[in-house]
Amino acid sequence: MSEANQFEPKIIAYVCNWCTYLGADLAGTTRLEYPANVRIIRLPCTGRIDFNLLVKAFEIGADTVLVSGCHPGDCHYTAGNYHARRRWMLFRELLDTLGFDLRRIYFTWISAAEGRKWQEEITRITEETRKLGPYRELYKKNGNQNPSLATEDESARSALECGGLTPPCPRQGMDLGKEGGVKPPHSKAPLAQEQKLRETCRKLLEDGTVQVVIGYGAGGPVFIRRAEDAGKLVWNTNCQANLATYLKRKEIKRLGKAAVVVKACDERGLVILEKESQIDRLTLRVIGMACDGMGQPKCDACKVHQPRFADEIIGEAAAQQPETPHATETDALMQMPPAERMSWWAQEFERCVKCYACRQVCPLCYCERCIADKNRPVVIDTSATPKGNFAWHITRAFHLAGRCVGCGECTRACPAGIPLGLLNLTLARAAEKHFGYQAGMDPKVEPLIGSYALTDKEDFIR
Amino acid sequence: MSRIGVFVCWCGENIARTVDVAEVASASAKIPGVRCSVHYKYMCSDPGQAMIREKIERERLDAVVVASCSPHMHLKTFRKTVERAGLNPYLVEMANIREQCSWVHHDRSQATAKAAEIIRMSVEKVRQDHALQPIRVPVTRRAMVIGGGVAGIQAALDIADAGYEVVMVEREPSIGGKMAGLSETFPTLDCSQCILTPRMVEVGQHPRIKLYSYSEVEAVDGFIGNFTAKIRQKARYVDISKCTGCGECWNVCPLKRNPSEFDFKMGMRPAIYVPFPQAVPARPVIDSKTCAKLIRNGCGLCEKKCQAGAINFKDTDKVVEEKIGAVVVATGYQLYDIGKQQTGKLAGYGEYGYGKYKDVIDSLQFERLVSASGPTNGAIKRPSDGKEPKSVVFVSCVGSRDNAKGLSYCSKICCMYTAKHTMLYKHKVHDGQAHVFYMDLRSGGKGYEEFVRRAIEQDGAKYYRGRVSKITQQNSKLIVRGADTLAGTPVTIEADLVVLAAAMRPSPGVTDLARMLNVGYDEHGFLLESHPKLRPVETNAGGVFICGACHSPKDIPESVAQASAAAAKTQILFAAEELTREPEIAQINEQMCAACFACYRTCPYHAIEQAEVHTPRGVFVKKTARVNPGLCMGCGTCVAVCPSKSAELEGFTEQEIYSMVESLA
Amino acid sequence: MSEILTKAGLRELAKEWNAQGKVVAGPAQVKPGLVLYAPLASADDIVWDGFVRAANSAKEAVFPRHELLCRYHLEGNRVELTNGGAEVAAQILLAVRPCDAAALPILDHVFNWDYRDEAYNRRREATTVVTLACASYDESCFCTSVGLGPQAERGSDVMLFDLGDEFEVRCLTDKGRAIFAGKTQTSERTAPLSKGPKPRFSPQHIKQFVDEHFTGPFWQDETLACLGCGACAYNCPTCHCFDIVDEGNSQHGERVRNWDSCQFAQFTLHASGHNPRPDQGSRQRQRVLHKFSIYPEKFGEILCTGCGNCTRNCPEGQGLLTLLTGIEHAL
Amino acid sequence: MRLAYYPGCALHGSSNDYEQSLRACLGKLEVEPQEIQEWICCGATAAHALNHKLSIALPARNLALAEQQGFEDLLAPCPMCSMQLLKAAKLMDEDAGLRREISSVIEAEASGRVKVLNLIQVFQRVGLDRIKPVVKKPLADLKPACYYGCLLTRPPDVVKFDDPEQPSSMEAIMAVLGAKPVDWNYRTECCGAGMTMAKEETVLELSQRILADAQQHGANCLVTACPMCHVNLDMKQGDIERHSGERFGLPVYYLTDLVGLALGISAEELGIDRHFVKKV
Repeated sequence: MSEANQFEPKIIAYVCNWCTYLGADLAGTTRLEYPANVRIIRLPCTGRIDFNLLVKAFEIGADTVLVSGCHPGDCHYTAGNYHARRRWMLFRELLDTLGFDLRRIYFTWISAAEGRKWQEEITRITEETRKLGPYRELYKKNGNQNPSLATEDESARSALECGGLTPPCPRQGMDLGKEGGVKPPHSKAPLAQEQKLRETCRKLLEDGTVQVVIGYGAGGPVFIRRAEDAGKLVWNTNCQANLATYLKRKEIKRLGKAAVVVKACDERGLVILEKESQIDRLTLRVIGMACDGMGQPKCDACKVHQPRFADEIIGEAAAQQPETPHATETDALMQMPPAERMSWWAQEFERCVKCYACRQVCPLCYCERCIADKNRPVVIDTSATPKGNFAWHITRAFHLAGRCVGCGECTRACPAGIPLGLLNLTLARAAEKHFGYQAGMDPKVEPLIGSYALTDKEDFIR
Repeated sequence: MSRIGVFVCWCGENIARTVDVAEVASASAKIPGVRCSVHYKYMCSDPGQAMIREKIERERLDAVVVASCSPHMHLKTFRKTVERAGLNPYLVEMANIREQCSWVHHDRSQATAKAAEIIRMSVEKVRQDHALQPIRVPVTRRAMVIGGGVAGIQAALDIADAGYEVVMVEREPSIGGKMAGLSETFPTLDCSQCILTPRMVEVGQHPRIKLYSYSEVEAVDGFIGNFTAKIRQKARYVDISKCTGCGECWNVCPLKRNPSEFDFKMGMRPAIYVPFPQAVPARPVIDSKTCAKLIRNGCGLCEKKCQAGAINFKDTDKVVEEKIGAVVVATGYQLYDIGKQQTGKLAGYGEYGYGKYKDVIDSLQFERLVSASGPTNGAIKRPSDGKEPKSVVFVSCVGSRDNAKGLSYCSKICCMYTAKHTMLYKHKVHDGQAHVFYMDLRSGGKGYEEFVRRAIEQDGAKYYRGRVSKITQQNSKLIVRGADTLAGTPVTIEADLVVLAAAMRPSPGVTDLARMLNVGYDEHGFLLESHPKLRPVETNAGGVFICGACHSPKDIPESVAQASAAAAKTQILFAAEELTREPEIAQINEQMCAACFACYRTCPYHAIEQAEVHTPRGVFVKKTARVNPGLCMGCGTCVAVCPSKSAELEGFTEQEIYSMVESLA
Repeated sequence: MSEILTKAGLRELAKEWNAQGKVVAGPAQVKPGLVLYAPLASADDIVWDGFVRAANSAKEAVFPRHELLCRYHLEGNRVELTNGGAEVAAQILLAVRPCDAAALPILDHVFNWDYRDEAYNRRREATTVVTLACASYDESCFCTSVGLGPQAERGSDVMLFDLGDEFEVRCLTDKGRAIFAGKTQTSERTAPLSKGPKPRFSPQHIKQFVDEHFTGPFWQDETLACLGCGACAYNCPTCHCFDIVDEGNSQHGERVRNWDSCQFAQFTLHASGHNPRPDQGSRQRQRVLHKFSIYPEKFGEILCTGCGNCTRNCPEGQGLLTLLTGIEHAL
Repeated sequence: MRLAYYPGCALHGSSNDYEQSLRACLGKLEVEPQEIQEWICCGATAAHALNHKLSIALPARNLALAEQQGFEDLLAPCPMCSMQLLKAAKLMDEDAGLRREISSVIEAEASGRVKVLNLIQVFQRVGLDRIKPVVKKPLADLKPACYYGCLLTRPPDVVKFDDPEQPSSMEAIMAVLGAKPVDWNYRTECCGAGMTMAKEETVLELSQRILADAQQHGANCLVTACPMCHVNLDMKQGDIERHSGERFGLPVYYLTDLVGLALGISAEELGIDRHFVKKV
């Protein structure tokens, strides 16, 4: 008897109330027997099934998760399953990048008439999960020197048991060429651009077009409120921060009508912010700076260098821009087998202390109350444990699905040097692959999440 | 909820056979917060329900879990039960240990263990449940019918006869729509106007129907039960309140030769005119584009002639507001534009010479030609020289079922009216010959197939299964070249008149109206029903119903039936002063909402509005999404797309769902 | 006269400690350009120089970011509590900076004044601090402004001074002597004195200013660039705010202690929705107030060792020093 | 105006009178058609029936050559050729993969930059308003029936030229020349060219219809822009008359002939004297 045979999988099924739940009922009324491993959670519609629920299911020890609803066209609420399908398409890509075992996540359409299909699917899923065995690899790093890791349930606080310090990832770990917190060397400032910038802002303040200019100073962001201070503005390769993020801050809003200095990548963020009604483009003054890159890793995923929608555009970006290396890194990551990939991320995330710098610097993280700070219910553990950290980074990344404009601030801000941008990049690439969608490139395009197409592909759904 | 009662049902042997109910009950008793946990043969039986009520009272239970069958089976039952014991009906959960446990497993120990877990999940959920009150929305019991064709007329009369007020809006100067212009109708060949005009008059005289003719809907705000419609009354230059419809004006009008819209340019009308004798309202309108007075301040004869002083050249458009509770859309159809090269996918049929050869006409023009009240008083005379055509070719599927140049769908009625045309023609021109080119004969319907057979067998219409490739003119003849695919030969017919059965398309501007009403429409512009089988006249916009050809090509009987259905739905909505709905719907935590409006974009029912929060003094605080309880259907898609979970779905709150999942840890 | 130990010797010694089951932690390169304090598989992994200081702080060794306090289990009306505190292995913090070492005695106050914190003290007692005096500093360093310096001994059990191929070893406590006993040779070589950065402000001025300027535009104006993340607090050797939460379901779970930061908007948010520190200005003020006024008043010590980690880790290049020099100028 | 000229087999063979006329006429309008070096078959004849890839590769090669030789516009006076070229261009525009494949086959890339023009479009390029003033001999007594044939306007989604069923662009040119084009039915009917070799009666019947309809609508000549049509209507007119027993005697001109005549070029220069049906 192999161990897999005694092992009783824990399977959690999120099903919609009108098709699959009734399908399961029908399996009952027609007495179709199937393994008793599945626990059914009834929701009104697949449209209601949030990705966090899948994560939570694994957190509480599910070996396999099933999501099932009405066949396309049959949704009781006409479109819920279409919305869900599109989200799943993207979410699977994220999980894949993180090294989740996709064989443990099932999506099916099961109608109220398909009691037989329900029986077959549950039997199949149970069998396949038995073969896979318990989901031990979840959030685990292998090759860990720490003895206290041996015991499964303790892994959560692994290194902490030996004194709170996180073990470093082994030297041979993937080298992302990140310059830690160290800023790239101060390049020769493009003076002409800087002069023009100062001039423009002085005018804006003088004629009272704006009350404050959000720009770059020698020691970081500055908020110029008097024309004579315009000289404090600088433009050089240290101007990495995405100042658009300040537009969301109450402290800044209080200062009155603002002008913001943006690079082309930051500007893409403004497009999203406007679509999501976070900024009023009529009152906001946008000063776009042509930019040839601020160095690695900030500009790894950069696609744009010349601002397009700004009120003022200063400078001309070089026509030829270097190819972005990020892609190759993701590819390298995707070369690894899933378990190894997860182990790699586990190692990275282990350094995460939940300082939320990634969230705070992101111009598109503007919720009044972040889901990570909610405690009824606790969707994301506040603890900086593998569980809590994975949950957070999955959520952060997916909330930016079809929104992230790749400004690279998250990676830049992380004190622990975690290449968070990779996750967003995965989703950005998925969006492009599946929907030819690029966030913030075209103001006319409908946001990716919240719209759907009948043609969205569903080869991963049975 | 800390005083929870668990009631495990045996369902006779159905559950008890495979699930050890006693063990499950005692296991459940150990769950924190569970005050009592009992099992009984039939929880749904009277004694079972009595037991639940009795426990609620004695143990002062504040929530109940019934572990028995599927909630789809008995949830309503047990909600009533606890309600009678004074507990809010939404504080009941059902643990489905029959359909999803005892009936599908045989291993007793496994089934028992699973049942226990299912109950624990339900306990955790009920612990988080909120007491909910049903939602009530006031209803303005007054309907607006858009479109005064046969469908609109039927709907309006049904609603009005049921005792509710109706506002009818018709774009043209008179109601009646396409049907008013038809000659006779298949399959009975009864005179179209004879059956329609009485209904039109009814509408015109009905005490509860307010008719806005020559008017268009400009905007519709609000939601189910509470719409406000802006209606533009186009300048008519005739004061209908004064006008007696005596007809002096259009008799004196010197500009008599303007192509008549009603006759599809087959006849002429003066600059001031009633579209047709039986028009409702039987009041004229002045065509501002042709009237000499309005163009260059000349003429003005009609004004001088009018005893009632009803002519008013200073007339302007007026916009009026109407409060209504439901909308019935019956905007009907128009014909595919055969002739000219059209924009987009539709290519037009230049090879048929429509618009080039006078004697190539479309089916509605032919209707006017054979109509007793038509420009020729029913005598079939061809447009070019007024001669009686001895040979007529009817071409069906012009624009229908043609992906290359036209529309993919079948217009459904052409086969029938073409057969009708051949008959009407034969009945009037006995020595004439009708030829029909068709793709397939679609004559499903009561007496339809027999009707077509009559056309072929009694009235000797010649049917060719094939398409027409080209129509040319030779002297005064039209040379129709086509194929007879059954005989496998090319066919050339020298015709005196060609009638093209053009495809049916939704009326112009219907998509704008649809957007106004938040009603969906397909690639062709036909309006979308909420469910193709079960909600055929409802739309996803609550309180908006559709009927007639604006939904898809259909014939008169179907349109009328659908109109009555829409009317019935409207009456159901109006049956109560308040609309009562299940409280398990979404709501937004407006304090937390970041106003990204992902939910607004996602909601399939447009139930979410972009709103603003103000202080009691009216100072703007912030933007927020807001759920309209009248429209929300409770799918919860908004919750899934809300990053901060400021959207919640009552009955399936985050707290409830996560508690269930975590109970499985 | 001094005690010395060759670098090779120290590496050997560290291996011994490992062999004895002691955990040896020290600065290790996590990835290019990023050095963090971390437990070391072998002393070879330690990085001695080429960086100013680790990006995190050594406090994690005694005050982990996440700590299990107890487990609970409910059944019916009975509640079972089991203590979570596992045995802690003896640990040696090797080559930490003086600004890390100095933080430990400062932290001792807060974890012992009214109630003796088991978890903290368990780790603290199991810890021996072997400090490596600083050979370099950068523009973020300001230890000298808070009364410390590159060679400050405060909080260290042993001080190491880099002499190139060998270390001068100064054992300051019995704990320290215990681990170096008999491992060092006597020598003539002693490390030269080094001054470190010149002072940037005076703590007295700061206290005076914050006490006098609780209100006023200063705080708002000077903290506009702050985005309210916890990067500064979480990498600060002295910040010690925490939050206690229960993780689990209604039947069983754990009570855990996690770091928290006064820079988070929710930190002081009341259930009512009212927030006494509604903006970043008041939160930054609180931070300075706590470090330079409240803590000194309560425990007689500044809650800052001038390590400059707050500046180095701030995404927007802010940090205490920016504010403090700002205050110095304001006066 | 400089543009690439793709004669195709016809204009170098049976219909070299067309080329003569074309060069003479266009020359007068300062249009210099430069023959593409090393042009090959357009793939119209056997290829498109037998081998789809080949039927794309052949025209693609010609397009590529034109591109290499630095042309932006390409005149293919034979509608068959221009349709083939346009079809290839269209298919490759729609399918990048196909473009890659074909490019590798023909060892040259047709990027789609070259624009293919038929004869009428060239005159439209020149501009009717610029032709009008230079008309020396208005063709006042001419009542031409403009014959487009089957390919000039078809398939519409490929050639995207004029109204596929009711074209009028040639009439517009005729009007400029002072002629009075007749309104007739068979503008775009098939002349039977496809059957020339296989079943000549068909050709004779179809062409007869065309001539007959032109005559009935009062035309005193036909004008065409297709070498094939010209062969059938002009060369075969005698046979047609014999076959149907009708008398037509309708001269059939190339579009360039009439433009040329109007511009004052002699019939000989235009090669009209080499036509079979002579002017009456």
